[in-house]
This record gives sequence, structure tokens and C-alpha cells, in this order.
Amino acid sequence: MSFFVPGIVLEQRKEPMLSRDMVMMKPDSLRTFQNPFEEILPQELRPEEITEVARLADIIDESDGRSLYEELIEADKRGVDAVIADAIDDEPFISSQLNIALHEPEKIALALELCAKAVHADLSKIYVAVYRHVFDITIRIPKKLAGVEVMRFGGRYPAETRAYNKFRKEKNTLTVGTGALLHLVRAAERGISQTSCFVTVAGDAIANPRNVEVPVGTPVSEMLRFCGLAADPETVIVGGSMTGRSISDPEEEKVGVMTRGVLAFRESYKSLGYICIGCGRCDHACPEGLSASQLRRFAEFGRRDLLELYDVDRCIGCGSCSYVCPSRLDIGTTIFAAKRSLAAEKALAEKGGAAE
Amino acid sequence: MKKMNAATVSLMNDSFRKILFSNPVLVGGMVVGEIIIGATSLQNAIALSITFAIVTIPVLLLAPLIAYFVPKTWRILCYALVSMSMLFTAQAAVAPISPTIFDSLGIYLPLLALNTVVVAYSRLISEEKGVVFNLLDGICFSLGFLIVAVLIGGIRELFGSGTLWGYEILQRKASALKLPFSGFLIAGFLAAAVEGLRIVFHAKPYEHFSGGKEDQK
Amino acid sequence: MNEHGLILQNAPHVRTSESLFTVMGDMIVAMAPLYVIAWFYYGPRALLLGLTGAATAWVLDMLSVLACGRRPDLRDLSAVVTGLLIPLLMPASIPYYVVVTACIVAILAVKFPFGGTGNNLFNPAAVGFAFTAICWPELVFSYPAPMQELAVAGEVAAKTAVSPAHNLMLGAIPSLDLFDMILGNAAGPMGATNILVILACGLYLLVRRTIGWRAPLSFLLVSGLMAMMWPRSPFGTFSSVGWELCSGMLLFGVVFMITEPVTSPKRGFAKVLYGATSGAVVMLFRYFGGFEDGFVFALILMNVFAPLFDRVCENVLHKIRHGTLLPKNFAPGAENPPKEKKKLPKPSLKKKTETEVGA
Amino acid sequence: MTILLSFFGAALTALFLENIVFARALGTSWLLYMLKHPKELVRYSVLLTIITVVASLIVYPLRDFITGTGYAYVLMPILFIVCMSAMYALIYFVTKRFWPEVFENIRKRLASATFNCAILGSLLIPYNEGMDLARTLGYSLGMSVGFVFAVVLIGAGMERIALCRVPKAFRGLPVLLIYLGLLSLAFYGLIGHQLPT
Repeated sequence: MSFFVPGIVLEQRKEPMLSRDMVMMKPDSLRTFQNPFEEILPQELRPEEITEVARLADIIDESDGRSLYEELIEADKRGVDAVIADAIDDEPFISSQLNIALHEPEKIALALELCAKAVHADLSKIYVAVYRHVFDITIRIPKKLAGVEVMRFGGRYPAETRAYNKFRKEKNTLTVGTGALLHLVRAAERGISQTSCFVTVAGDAIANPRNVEVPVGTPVSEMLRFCGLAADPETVIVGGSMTGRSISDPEEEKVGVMTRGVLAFRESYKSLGYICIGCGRCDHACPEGLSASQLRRFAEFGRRDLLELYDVDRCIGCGSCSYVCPSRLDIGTTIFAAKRSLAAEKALAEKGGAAE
Repeated sequence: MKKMNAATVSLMNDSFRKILFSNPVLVGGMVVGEIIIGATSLQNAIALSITFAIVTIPVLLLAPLIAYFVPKTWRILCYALVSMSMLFTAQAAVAPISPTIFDSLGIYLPLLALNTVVVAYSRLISEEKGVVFNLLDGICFSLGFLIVAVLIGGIRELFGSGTLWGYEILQRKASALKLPFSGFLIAGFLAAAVEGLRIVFHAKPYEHFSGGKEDQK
Repeated sequence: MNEHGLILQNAPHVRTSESLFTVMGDMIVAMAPLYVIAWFYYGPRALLLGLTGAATAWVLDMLSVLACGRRPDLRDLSAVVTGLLIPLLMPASIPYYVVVTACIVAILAVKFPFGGTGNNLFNPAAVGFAFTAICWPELVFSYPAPMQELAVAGEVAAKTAVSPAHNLMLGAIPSLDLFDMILGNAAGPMGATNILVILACGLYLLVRRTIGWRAPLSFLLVSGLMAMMWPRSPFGTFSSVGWELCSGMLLFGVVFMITEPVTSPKRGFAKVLYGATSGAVVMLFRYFGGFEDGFVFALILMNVFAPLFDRVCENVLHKIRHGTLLPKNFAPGAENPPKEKKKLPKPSLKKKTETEVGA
Repeated sequence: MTILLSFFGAALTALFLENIVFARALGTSWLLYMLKHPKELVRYSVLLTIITVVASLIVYPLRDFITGTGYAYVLMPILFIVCMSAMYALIYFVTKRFWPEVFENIRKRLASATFNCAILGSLLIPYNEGMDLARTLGYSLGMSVGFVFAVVLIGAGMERIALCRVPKAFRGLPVLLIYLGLLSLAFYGLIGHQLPT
């Protein structure tokens, strides 16, 4: 990014998915649940009623996979004074959370108020967290989203990890994904339980890429057919473009609550076993300030002593080094695998030590 | 020729390998210094290999004899004295090659008297071997040394000063080849070539003789 | 859509658009104006020299990769970059065989034995030029006067001129003032005299992030400081700093050779150390060295210490982060597996849970 | 004052300009041993330093006596061998009598430490160049310290080479020789002229 701070800013390529509206794939699959507080307006719901609705609709927060009910109870016990909607999409192509925040700001604002009331937080301290370094988008991210102030997170990838570390350090904030907030509003207003999740279908092999609301568990091939395929994809990816995994058979692959996106690319990047030319770009790209080229070399030669000296356990597996490598080496994967094997061996050694 | 049993065959193979595939200089890394600095011309190379032969072979031959009389600690003295006394005959043998041979070799001629073969190999290996095999060892060592010296000396003289044994051959000459650093480079490339040949012919890899048995005091 | 025709690939599925070709292409693009200027001053002979250098280096590199038993990768132009770099350090009236020997030494003696493109420990162009400078000092350090058409082949009858570096070495007053040297119509190595063009190429490489800013800046600071403290030219300190920096191959080396990513240290601060010490050593070579411009020898000497700087910085960082210079039971090379490469677990494509990155 | 100056001048030239390993390539087998057993470097470098300095002290007065007679080139090696064996015997008995534990751990390599090319070289060179006492002492001290300096430098380099994809034929000694060549080219830049052999 800049000359002095290590790390890179990724080219987001979020158009045209961001500016298009969310589309519901199978409208008839919505299930309702018996809402005891049917007639009360959502604004007047009491805190325990809100958590009761969340439990009945069994809403799951897609940013960290925990159920919203537990999060609210735990945050209430901890005493929280600010509620933040997580709409940070720092991975290229992915815009499922940001799309909801931009296209239904009123619902998100209402949901934030409900959550703030549920955890007895200060009603004025509700924010929507957004990733600032998104340049090539047609609609502008406003300062205020339907009255709710927008908190901007910028800087180098991975912005989401840094944001979460900041929130955890502050200890008095509750972060909820925008998808879960939307489900909370629907459950409170019309008693619809959570059966669907929000996924970005994109990639250069997709005819019209857009954000899709999909019932949980639909196979990936069906979604690809729904958005139409412009060409025969060489790789299909489930999850984020930087952290997802490529799949071999779209028929069985199911979409989960935490799946942010489904991407299909015309040709996979050609990693034909190039050699490291020692250009040093990955050293500058690592946000944690590790020297990635040396770590990859130690991992390749199995030098565990130098891996330890060069602090391989600080690697967060973000993949920025693999992103910038001009000869397409999988530096991030190698280093993260080496970190895991080193940690496993150390645990084994301790257990062995303890066993004697 | 009486039928050679397996032991003698392996011993003979052991010595013959010393000529190329486990060459004392390029693979064993023993008498490297004198070759790299000393052998800057063919005459020097020949002089060095003659001295090496004259100095080491007697030591190897006398090793079992000396081992019989002298206790372990003082054998090194006898070997050094023997090789140094042989140095005179070597200097006499080398003198007719060319009048300026001694100043172009300088200190590297007397240095050959204390090379690693004389100091370490004799005390470790050749004391147990019979006299005939020691002679064979000495000859293979000298042949190996000769090949390397002639190769390095020839290349450096031909390309370095454009002459071969003093006769003008090339006009353009890269005088940097006569310096020690190009000696190292050429020796490195020759060692790689020998190693490459050894891999191609699947010959037995070289195990350093002082690796296993730590030599005595 | 054939279900099973899909390719499995590892974690980041979007990659930068740069490839081997563009990285090395940047260097070649940065050297192109220098060749145009050299062609403008010395005629087409400059281009032919560059061509022979690049061709020999490339062919030798391909042969050495084949000799290693690996598949030669045609997109890897690092040998061409070395081949183009060497003629720029030499005068335009240099015979062709000198450039060819320099390339042979550069590729075969420095890149090939240590394992090809990313593994060389020394700067190949520096070693190649150093070898030829020792072999034929009279050819390599006699510079033709600029603005004269040199014969393309055969005997080159060129009016020679004394380069500013030579004057400085003898302590004489350089005949040109600073402005002429910056514009480059001074006698000197083919690509190293035009200061403006070199700085422009350096800026281009800096912006393209092919070179770092740390090593050149610290190099110039230290060499400028030393030039100021012990001026060699009789005039004031400012002109002496200008003459020292603009003469010889110093600025060219700073932009193209000090910043070579393979042989320079990897850590940011280690680069600063590397640049500072090589600046000091270059000036020492100029004061006491045997050759007119000891930049190349100083660079080779500093390449020896580059891994040392890296290791020192790493230990200091380890001390800052963990309080101890080395990890607890740090056995160098001892306890890791034996020589043959440990089979690392194949990068597992198991579901990388969001929490692993998210939390 | 000039004695000190020439002492340190000779020590520095022997350390950097005419390094025993880079410029004169002596003691390479001893270098290989040190690279394989880095832990014993301190012990044997102290031993080498003591032997070189004391031996050149013993040799110096006898040298004029030898050059008096005509056959200097012949008698000189004999004198050196006698001095080295005297050194060997001296160290052998002194350490055995006064410091048994020191004797115990240098016992194994004492013989090849006293009788190797590095020691004979560091005695012959001052003799060839006809140095006076201060320069001889400085030179032999610089040589042994230069040897340690070279071993440390090459050790660091070999560790870096262990991480390179060296081709199969070059692994081991060949790449060490080539690295030594490039190192001696680097140090050759300091001198810039031909070395007297």
C-alpha cells in the first residue's frame, strides 16, 4: 500500500454485484414460526421478548457462526454499550453483507435498535462498520445509513481481522452480521424464521453476477444455473475469494450460513511449479511484517529452527503474500501449513514431555 | 596371477577409486591449497605433482614399518622428517624442468611436504594396510593429483597467459585466471564435473577417511 | 458444465496481474532509455554490445537450467537483465569478447552453481564486470569521448577522454563542471554518465515497486557524508560531494545493482544497514583502492555480509518481541529432519473456516 | 612506536588483505574439519594462534644463522620441521603436566593441528619476504586470526547456501570451493595487485 507500512490493498472488483438488488432464489421456501408477540410493533418489544424472537427464529450470525440468541444473552451479561453491524467485505468480488446494508438501511437501523435494546446498550451508539477502500463502485457509501452513523475501516487486507481484534480489545461492543440483523427484523415483523442466507455469485464465468438470497443447503450447481453461466468455468470457489476453497463437484457442495460467496472463474491461475525468483514483493505484502520469502524457503527445506526464529506463529493465513507473488507460488498456504505442523509437533512434544 | 579373494579386490578397487571418483583433491578436499595457488602453469603443475609423488609414496611405504617401532604419539614426527628429507630429492628432480621453477612456486613446494595425505591418511589408514597396497595407494594418489594439477594448470596457463609450457598459442589472454580466486572457481567446477561423472556412472560415494575413526594423539 | 473438469487450487483465488514477465520487463524498460542515450552518444555499437550481452546471458542461463535437469521457463528474463546490465558498466569502445566473458562468468560462475534465478548469493553483473576489470583493466577503464560515431565491428579508432572518476583519483581538477556531468556528456561507462536519465529510471522503478527505497537512500546519505568530510577535489565540499556522486558508476549502481532483491537483505532495517555499509565501503575503495572505481568490488564484498545483516535484524526483532535473542531450545540445523526434504503435508484444501481468518 | 605500527600493520594485512584462506588457500583440509565441527572452533583457534606465534618466535633467531650458510633453500624446511616438532613436544608435555583436562580435549587433533599447511605457511611466508621480528609476529598473529575470521564467514555463507536449490552435482565440496572463489574475489578487490607467491 504505502512505502512505509507493510501490507497491500486489494482491488475489490465489487461491481456490478454491489449495485444490483438482492434477489430471492426460492420464495416459496420461507417458513413461519408461531410468534407470541405477533401483534406488538417491533419498536415496543421488551428486551427479553426480542431475545425470545431470536431464539424462536433460530437466527445464526454469519460473521462468526454463533447463534444470535447466545450472542445477545452473553453480551447482555457482559454489559455492552455499543452495537456494530458488520458490513465489512474486504475480499474482492464479495459484497453480500455490504449489499444488505446499502439496499435496506431502514431495516438494519431498526434491527440495530432492537439489538441495542435487547442488551441494554446506549441507543445512540449504534454503527454500521464498512470497508472504506472500495473505489470502483457506482453507488457511494453515505455518511449516515438511515440515521445510523457509518464507521469506516480502511487500510490493508485483511481489514475484517483487524476490526475484530480492535473490537475484542475494547470488550464493550457487540458485532452482529447484517444478514442476521435482517433476519431479526423479519422474524419480529412477520414471524419468518431463518431458512436462507445471503451469497454473492460472481466471477468472470457468470453471465449476470449478483447477490442472491438462497435457502441454506441448496447445491452450488443450482445457484450457478440460476445466475446463468457465460462460459465453462475451470474453477468454482465456495467462500471468500481470498479465504474460500475450490470444489471439485458442484452437485454435492451445499451452501452454508457462513458461505459469503460462490465464484466461478474461466481459467484458474496457472501455478505450474514456478520457482521463487527472489523478487521480495511478498516480504512487503505481509500485514504482520513477517519476511514471507524466507519463511517459505525454510518451510520448503523443513528448517523448523529458523521457522521458529522468524516467528512463523504470527502468520494469520491471510494470503496476501500469495496474492502478490508474480510466479504464482502458494506462499501463504505453505507457511500456514508449516505453522500448523510446527504447532502440532510442539503440542506433541509437550504432551510427550508431560506423559513421561 | 593367484586368484584374488574378495578382500584384495575391494582393497584394490578402493585405491583405484582414488584416481578419479574419490580424487584426493577434488572430492576429498585434501591438498587443495597448493593446487589452487601453485598450479598457475603447466610446468608448475608437473613440478608439483612430481614433488607430491616423491614426498608421499615413501611415507606411505614406511608407515607400517614406523608404526611397528614408534609409539602412536611420535609417529607424526617420523612421517614429517621422512617427507621433509624426501623434499630434497624432489627439489633436485624438479630443477631441470625450468630455471625459474622455484621462484614461481615459492613457498608451495616445501608446503607439499606437510599435506594432509602425509599427516592424516598415513596415520589412519596406511598403517594397517600391507606395503604393496600402500604403494598402490601412493601411486593412485599421485595419479589423481597429477590429473587435477595438469587440468587446472593447463587451463589457467592456456587461457590465462595464452601459452602452453611456455610456447605462445593464444594472443588474447584473461590474466585474471592466474589469480587465486579463479583457481578456486576452476577447482569447484572440476569437482562438480567429477561428481557429475560419479553420479552418471553410479560409483560408490566418497566417505572421508577421518570421519569414522578419530585419529589418535 | 462438466462437474468433474474442475481444477482444485489453493487459498487466494484471485492473484495479482503481475507475472514473471512484467517484473523483469520493468527492469528492461528502465534500462531502455540508457541504451537509447548510449546509442545517441556512441552510435549503434552500444546497442549491439547490449544485444550480445543479453543473448549470451540468456542462452547460458537456459543451458544451465537444462543442465540442472529442470524445465527452462521462457518467461524468466533475469538472465537478460544481467546481460543488459553488464555492457552499461563498460565503455562503448569495449571489444565484444570482453562483454561475452563477463556474461559467461556472470551466469556460469555465480548463478548456475547456487541454483539458478532466485538463489544467487552474489550480484552476477558485479562479479562479471569485476572479472573483466581484473583481466583487461586498460580496456575496461579507457573511455571514448562522447558524441562520436564508433565503428560497429573491427578496430575502434576512438578519441579517448579522461573520465571524472579518473581525475578525482589522481586528485586533479575534473575538467567538466557539475552541470555537464548531470547532462551526461562526460566520458565514462556507456550507461552510467547521464545522471538525469538514471534518476528518472530509478524513480520509475521505485513507483513500480521493483526496487526498495531504503538501500539507495542510506547508500547516498553515507557516501555523500563521507565525500563531504574528506573531499578529494580541491574546491569546496559541496562540489566534491557532487563530483563524487555523479562520477563513475556510483549512481548507476545505486539504482540498478544495490537494489537487486535476491542478494540484498530481506528485512527493511537490514536494507538500511546494507546500504549504509556499502556506501562507506565504496568510498573507502575510492580513496585507497587500486582501481579507478571500486563500486563493483565493494558490492561483492557487501553481498558477503547481506545474510549476516538479515540474521542480526531478525535476532533483534526476536529480542523485541520475545525478550530473548534466540527461541528457547534453538539448535541450528540440528533437530530438523535429515538432509532429504521433509514431505510437508500437501496444502490441505479442508474447509478454511471463516473464524480462522475472521476472529 | 614504529614497532607497534608495523606489528599492527602486518597483522591487518594478514587478516584482510592477504588472508590465509582467501588469498593463499592454505589449511583447506583444516577448514573443512572446522566447518564440520563448529563447536571446536574456539579451542583449536586458540591452539593455532599459540603455535604460530611461539613457533615464529623460535624460528626468527635461527633464521639468520641458516641464511648464513649457502644452502638456505634446502635447510630451511628442516629448521621448520624441527621447530614444529619442538612445539608439538612442548605443548604435549606442558598441557599433560599442568592442565590435564585441557590436554584431554585437544589430545585428539593436536598432531594434525601442529603439522599442517597453515602453520608451515605462516612460518614460511615471513621468511620468504624477509620480515623483521615485529612484522613476523604481527603477520603470524594476523594469519591465525584471519583463519578464524574466514571460518566464521564461510560458515555463515554455507548456512545460506544450505537454503539454495544447489544442483545435485554441485552439492558439498564443489559449491564450497566456488563460494570460496567468490569470497576471495571480494577480498581481492582490497589489494588490486598480484600477490607474491
